[in-house]
Amino acid sequence: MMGPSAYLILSGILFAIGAIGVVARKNALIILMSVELMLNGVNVAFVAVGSYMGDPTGGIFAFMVMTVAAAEAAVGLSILIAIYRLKETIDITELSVLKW
Amino acid sequence: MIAIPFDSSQVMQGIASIAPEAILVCTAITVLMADLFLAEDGKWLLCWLSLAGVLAALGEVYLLGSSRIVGFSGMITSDGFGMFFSTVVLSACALVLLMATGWSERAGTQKGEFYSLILMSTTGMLIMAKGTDLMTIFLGLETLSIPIYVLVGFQRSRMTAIEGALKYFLLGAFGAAFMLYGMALIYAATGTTKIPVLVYMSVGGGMAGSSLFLAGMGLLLVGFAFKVSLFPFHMWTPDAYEGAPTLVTAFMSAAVKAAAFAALVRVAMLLFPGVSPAIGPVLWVLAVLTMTVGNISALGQNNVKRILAYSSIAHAGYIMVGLVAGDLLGSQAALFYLLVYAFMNIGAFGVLMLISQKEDDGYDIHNLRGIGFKYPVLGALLTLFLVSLAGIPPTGGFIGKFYLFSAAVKNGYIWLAILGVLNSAASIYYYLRIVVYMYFMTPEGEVVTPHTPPFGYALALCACAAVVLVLGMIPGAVLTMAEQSVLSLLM
Amino acid sequence: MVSALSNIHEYLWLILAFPLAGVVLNGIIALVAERPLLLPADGHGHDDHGGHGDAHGGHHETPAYRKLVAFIAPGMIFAAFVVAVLSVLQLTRMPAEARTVVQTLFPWIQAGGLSVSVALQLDPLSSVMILVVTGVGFLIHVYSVGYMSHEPAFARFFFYLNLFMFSMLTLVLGSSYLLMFVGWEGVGLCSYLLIGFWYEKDSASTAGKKAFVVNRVGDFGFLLAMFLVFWNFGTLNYTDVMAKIPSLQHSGILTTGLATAITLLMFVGATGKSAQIPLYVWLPDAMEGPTPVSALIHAATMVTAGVYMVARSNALFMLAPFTMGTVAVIGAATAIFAASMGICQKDIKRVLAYSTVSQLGYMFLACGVGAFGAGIFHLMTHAFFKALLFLGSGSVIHAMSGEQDMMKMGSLRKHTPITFWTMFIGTLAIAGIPGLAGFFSKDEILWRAFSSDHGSPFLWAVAAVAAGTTAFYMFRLIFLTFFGASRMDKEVEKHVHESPFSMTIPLMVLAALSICGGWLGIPAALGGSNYFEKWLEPIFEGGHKAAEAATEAIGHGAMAHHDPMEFILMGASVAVALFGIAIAYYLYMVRPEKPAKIAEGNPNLYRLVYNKYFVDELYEWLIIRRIVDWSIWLWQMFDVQFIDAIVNGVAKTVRSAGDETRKIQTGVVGNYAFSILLGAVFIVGYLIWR
Amino acid sequence: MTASPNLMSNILTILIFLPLAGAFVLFFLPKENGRAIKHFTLLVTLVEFVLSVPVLLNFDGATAAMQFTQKVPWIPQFGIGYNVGVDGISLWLLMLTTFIMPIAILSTYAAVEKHVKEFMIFMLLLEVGMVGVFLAIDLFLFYIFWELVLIPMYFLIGVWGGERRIYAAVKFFIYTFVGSVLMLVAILALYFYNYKVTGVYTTELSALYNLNIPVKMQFWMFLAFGLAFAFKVPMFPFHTWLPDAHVEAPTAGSVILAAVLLKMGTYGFLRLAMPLFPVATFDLMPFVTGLAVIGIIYGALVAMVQKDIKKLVAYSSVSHLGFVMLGLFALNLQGIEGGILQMINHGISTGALFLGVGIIYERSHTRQISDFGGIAKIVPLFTLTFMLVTFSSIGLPGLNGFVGEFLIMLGAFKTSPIAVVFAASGVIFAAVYMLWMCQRVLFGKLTNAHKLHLTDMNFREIAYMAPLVLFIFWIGVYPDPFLRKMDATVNAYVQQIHAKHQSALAASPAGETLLARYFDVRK
Repeated sequence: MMGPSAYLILSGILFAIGAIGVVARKNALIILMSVELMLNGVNVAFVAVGSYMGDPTGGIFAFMVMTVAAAEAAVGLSILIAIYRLKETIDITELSVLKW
Repeated sequence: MIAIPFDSSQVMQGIASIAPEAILVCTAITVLMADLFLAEDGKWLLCWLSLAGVLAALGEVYLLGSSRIVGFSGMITSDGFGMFFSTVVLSACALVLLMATGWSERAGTQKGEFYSLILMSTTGMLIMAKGTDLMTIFLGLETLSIPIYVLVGFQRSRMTAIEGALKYFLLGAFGAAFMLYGMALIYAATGTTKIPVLVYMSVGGGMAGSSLFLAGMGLLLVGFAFKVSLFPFHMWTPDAYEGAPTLVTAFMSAAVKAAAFAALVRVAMLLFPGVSPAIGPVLWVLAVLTMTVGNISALGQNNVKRILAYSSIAHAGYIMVGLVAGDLLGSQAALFYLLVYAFMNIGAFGVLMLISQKEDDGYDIHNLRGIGFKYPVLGALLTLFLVSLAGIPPTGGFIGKFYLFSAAVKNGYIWLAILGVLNSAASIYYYLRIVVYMYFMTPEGEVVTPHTPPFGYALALCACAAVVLVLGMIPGAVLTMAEQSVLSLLM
Repeated sequence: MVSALSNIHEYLWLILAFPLAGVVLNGIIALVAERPLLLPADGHGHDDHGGHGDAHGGHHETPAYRKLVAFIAPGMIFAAFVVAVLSVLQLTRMPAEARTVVQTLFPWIQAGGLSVSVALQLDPLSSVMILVVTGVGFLIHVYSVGYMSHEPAFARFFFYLNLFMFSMLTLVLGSSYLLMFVGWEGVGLCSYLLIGFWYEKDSASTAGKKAFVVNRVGDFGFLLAMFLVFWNFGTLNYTDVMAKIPSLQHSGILTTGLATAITLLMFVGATGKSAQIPLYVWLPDAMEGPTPVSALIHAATMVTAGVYMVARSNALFMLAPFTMGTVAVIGAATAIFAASMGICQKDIKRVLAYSTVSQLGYMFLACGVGAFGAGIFHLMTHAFFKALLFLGSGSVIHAMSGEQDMMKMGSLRKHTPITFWTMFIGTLAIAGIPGLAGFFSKDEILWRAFSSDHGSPFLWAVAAVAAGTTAFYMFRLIFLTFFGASRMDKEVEKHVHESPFSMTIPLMVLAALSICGGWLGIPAALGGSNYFEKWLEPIFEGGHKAAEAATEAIGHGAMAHHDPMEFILMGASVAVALFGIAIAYYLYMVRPEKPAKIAEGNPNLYRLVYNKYFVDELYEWLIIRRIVDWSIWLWQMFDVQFIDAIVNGVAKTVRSAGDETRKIQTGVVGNYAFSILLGAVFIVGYLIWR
Repeated sequence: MTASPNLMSNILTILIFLPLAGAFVLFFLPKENGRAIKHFTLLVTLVEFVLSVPVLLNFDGATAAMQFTQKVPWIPQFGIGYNVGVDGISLWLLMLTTFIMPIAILSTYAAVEKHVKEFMIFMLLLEVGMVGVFLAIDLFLFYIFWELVLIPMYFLIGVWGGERRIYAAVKFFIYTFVGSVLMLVAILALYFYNYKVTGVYTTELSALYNLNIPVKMQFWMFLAFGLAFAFKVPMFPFHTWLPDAHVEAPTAGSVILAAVLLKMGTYGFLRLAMPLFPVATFDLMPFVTGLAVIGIIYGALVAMVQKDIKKLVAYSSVSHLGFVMLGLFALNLQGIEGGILQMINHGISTGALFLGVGIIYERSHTRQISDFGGIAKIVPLFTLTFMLVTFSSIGLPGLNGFVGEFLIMLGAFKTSPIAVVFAASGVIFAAVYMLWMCQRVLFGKLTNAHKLHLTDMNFREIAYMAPLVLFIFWIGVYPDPFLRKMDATVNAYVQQIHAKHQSALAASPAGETLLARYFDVRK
């Protein structure tokens, strides 16, 4: 029988796409969304393994992740708004006063 | 579905195991409510209220003591180890709150949400320190992180603050994702997230052949490394520390780091031995690179806050030395060091907050010219904290480093110890540079006039100084405490 | 009191104590009474006393403290002299083989096997030395009272002078090499202080420093010799060292090689102190000091310390034929070399200085050929006549208001008769005219250079030529100074006067000694008993015995003294001396314009000799400049450019590395995330594919 | 001397902490009254000295054992104890420290005007560290005091120093700190080795002395310890911090630095590096001796061409400390006793030299040799004193320097005669550079009188120079009491390291080369 490896590969791909998105994109909002994509990749893995093993932990963990992601998104968006108010941009390359 | 029989004693145990956290959460909510009812000139009460909550939690921690209480089906464990870190975190929190009494007014943080965020974050830290399930650790991590993101950007009219918050937030989420994925892989490899079970499975190298498990451990490590700011996951640290309101910086550098290390030490002590041939070199390299990069980056820095940020990176590297050593002694050393570090770092920030007139430019090192002689007590205190950070006797910082490096030497990591001590010699330069400005340079124009600290603030500074000195001269009791807490971890 | 007199040797320490008391008293007077007077009133003085205190005219009421000094300083030396005479007298009453008295005062340096006490040793050798030192020293002290009477730093001068006496007596009375070294360095110190007495003159302070440093070069050898002695003999005391020689020879520890090493090193010390080639250069410059100092230190006493040391260690020297040869050759070479330099000098004191170097060469020649007794004998007679000559020259300079250039003198005979006659006697003595002190001692040396096992006709010839040269330049000095037409400045001529009694009486006493001093050692060949040689015999027989044990060579017979050759050589040397005098008479009395012509005729040769063969310049260029340049190079290139460059370079590199490292912190979140990603990939990659 | 037994049993602890108490009191005195602060500090240091005298008087010179010991567990978890004691090696260094402190304080009366209170606090803290280093007989305690000295000295140079004080202070600190942290690693290694062998965690020296450490380990540990001490001594080529530190430091700082701080390095060799690692000591002796000799000559040569008096004296210290090292590594009684005595001598003589330089610097505000000339005329008493000290420094017999140098060279001649040949040439150069300096400063024509504002030594200056002069003569003329107090200790010491070396040699294969012994390099 087919194990959860396919799901794991899918989750890996999702995670990688998200990670590359974070690295490559300049728009803070899209970066935030890429992070969400990574979290979704994680969720896929949890759920797949949980269901394969018949263990509820995976599912529970996924819910937790979703909850936390929601909270994170809320905070993140509010930060973005604050930034936009001050600088009228959310391009991260222009948000580099702090460096070195 | 499996029916779980209701067991009241288990519920009671569960409640007991999170009693301090519960106190903190209640306080947080109370503060938030009280804020609504307090007039502008009564807001100072919020701070003391929060402090009361923290002290109560601390009291509760000691009421629970080091006896082992497992709650929530093994998701959380209150034991000696937890007690030690609860002490560190709550002390840090208490110190920060004490300092807030003299700080919030002018920094614009005299608000209920500020305090409740601090309390919430502290709650997360306690959970993280006591979590015995990957899930609890993750929850704790997020509970501590999300309030911190907000706190960093609390002065949202300041560009640097909000920029720091954004960076910290984006990277924090990014780093958390890595940790989570690591947890997922571990779960995939073992089918469990309970640390005791994982220990059982991995002990003696039982899981060392599983790539999935190894990759999971690696990503887990990345997650922690991000939080404790190890190279190359440290890059957010200087920016976030510089941008954040200084009080928050102090809180982050002491408490967040302690909590993250608490979980890391737990994982390292329990799970790394099973994969030690693989993960040992990684830790070694991380430790060396972290302290080196942290130290040399600080050398040419002119912003004192940023200097201390880089210094905090370097200190993470030193603490890693204890984890590389990997034995009881190493972990004890790490624990001891985290305690000392919390006090000396908060102390240093505390003095700087008095001296600096405003955020950002206020922390330029040139502002320190002539402070030492004009304000001898402040100068002496800052010097003491810096000397301790540099690891020179007779301060706690020295004993801590001695302890860490002795663990390395004991386990044969002579070169690591040598690199470590050379690093601390290099670090002398930038710590002393601050002293140079305070004492050796003649001021150009007026010497800045520091703020007069209110009683609570002064008390906090004195407490920091006292602890740093006492740990430097009679560290015995705390050493025993660290020893026992690590032992309780292994039970 | 009776008991005290019955054994004066228990009071040997008084010989040191009296000068020391003088040091303390004069020092206190110098500090308390004199210092305030010397301080310029306005805080920065313009007082330019051109170097010679005696040149100042004007009589003031002598302050009481000066009278006190004038009493204490010579008085203390006289007291020491009396004790010395009494001690020696008692020594003469003792049986010859028991004439070694050691008085231990207190332990000095004791560490492990090393045990050196402050102890005094009176034996025939040191008895000669203390008599010469205290006797001549006393006379010179008396002379100085007059000579320095116009010197503002009167007490300081006698403070130094007494300190010198103390050190010199330590040197000769000390019972161990280490104590000798103490005196050795002590007299070096005093020499430094007294040469540089007029410290405002750059040339004086430079000369003082030069003397000290050159002496230190010699001391270097002395020190090493002591180390060798200690680690092989286990002691530094003379008596123990001498006593151990036979057993160590027997056990094979004391080989010829070791003896050669020890003695050569000692001789290095001696060349420094006694101004032999190659370390003689300091002595001519030392004439910057006041003239009594030149007489006392740089003629009569200190410079002979090297001879004393060699004589003291004769037992070791006799074991090292190579060293003996070296000593003889260096001595002879110095004798002729220095004499030749004396020919052209215009400064009256410099002539005497080179003469001293030359005469010291004779003494070493004597030692080198194994005639230690003759060396010491010459040491003594030389002390008399050379002190006399120096003091006489001082009297001349005093008369000439400080002028030292003989070309500006002449016809002084009429103005300063006592000075003239006494100096004339001294000159006759040094020239080796029969009957005077110098004749006996010098002839003894010449004869032994010829006849001894270690000697050779060549050494004799060199010494004889040197003797002729000596006669020549000494009479040149007399003729230029006291005879002929006056070449004095008019101003100076007006003030020319004979010196006071305090100066002339010592001259007369020394003149008498220069005549009679040699009679102690009239050789058997001339019908004398050579009492002097016999007196010293106990000291030197050990050396001969040791040498015999080492080489089984048959001792040179006492029959040598009846050799008719001795008379022939004696006659030859007298003839050479007379020849030298004759040339001097011809050149400076009969044809006074001739010397200048000769000089013009051989400009290069003249320049070479007049400039002392450019040895100073050579040393300066070859050694001093090199060392200074090297040091600057070391400092600038090694310390600053190399070590500090590394130190600062490391610091700078670390810091700039830090500045570069910080640059990866671009401030852009994407880059930070990339770094995290990269780190994660590396870690995971390593863990999986390790 | 009848001191109460109670006092005597605690005397060392009192000596260590009395200055600390003084500093503590000082912290609460009003800073305005500089005079009172100076008087108070002087009083504290004088009391300290007076208290140290009974230690000297009651010290039993007939035994090699540690005396007046006190032992209190301190960090029992690590086996670290507060162990203090004094023996024939440390006795005189203790006395030197307590003796030189009041003198240094007295020298600041006119020199230190700003931040008097802080200055004095640092001076007293410095004394705590110095006394502690010499009295500690626990490795960890030693290290604590060793490091403790750095901070006050850093401040003394950095705040009250000359123009380039910051550079000098930082250089001083980091230079010496780098050395000492490496020592820390070695201390840890030693500590765990001891645990491995004996099963006991301890840093007590008497226990560690009994270890038979494997030779290869000895080698590396000796290097680590040695480097720390070599930095401090300072030995060539680690000396470059010293001229900078000396030139920039205030007079009192220079005096302490030269008189005591440098001795901590040589003392460290004597107390730790040599007895703990005897085999390495013997094997590396040619190397250390070589460096010592190079230091002697190098220091002298470079001193000769200096233009700044203080720098000259600083380089002369490099040379003199080279002698001390030469003596210690003679590894025989004469050499070591000479080395210890020379530590004291150097403390007295060079301390006095720095005080002398300070005296004219205070008046003229220059230290350039070329600015002076002929000042003997206006400052005769100073000239007398300075010349005396000069001669003591260049080792004139009858003064203190000679006794030490002679014993050192005598001892070293036994073990490394060639080295002594070169070292003895240092004696010549010493005369050159010191006398040349004196000539240019004191003698010759008085050229710059109106610019220099020189006046002769005043009563206070005479008062602090006089004791130094007294000891210059005392040690020179009658060193016996000084040597007798160290005899037993040094004797036992020498025998012990020789015995340990012999037994180690017996254990190693015959004809083993050093490369083979330490690096497994076989032919």
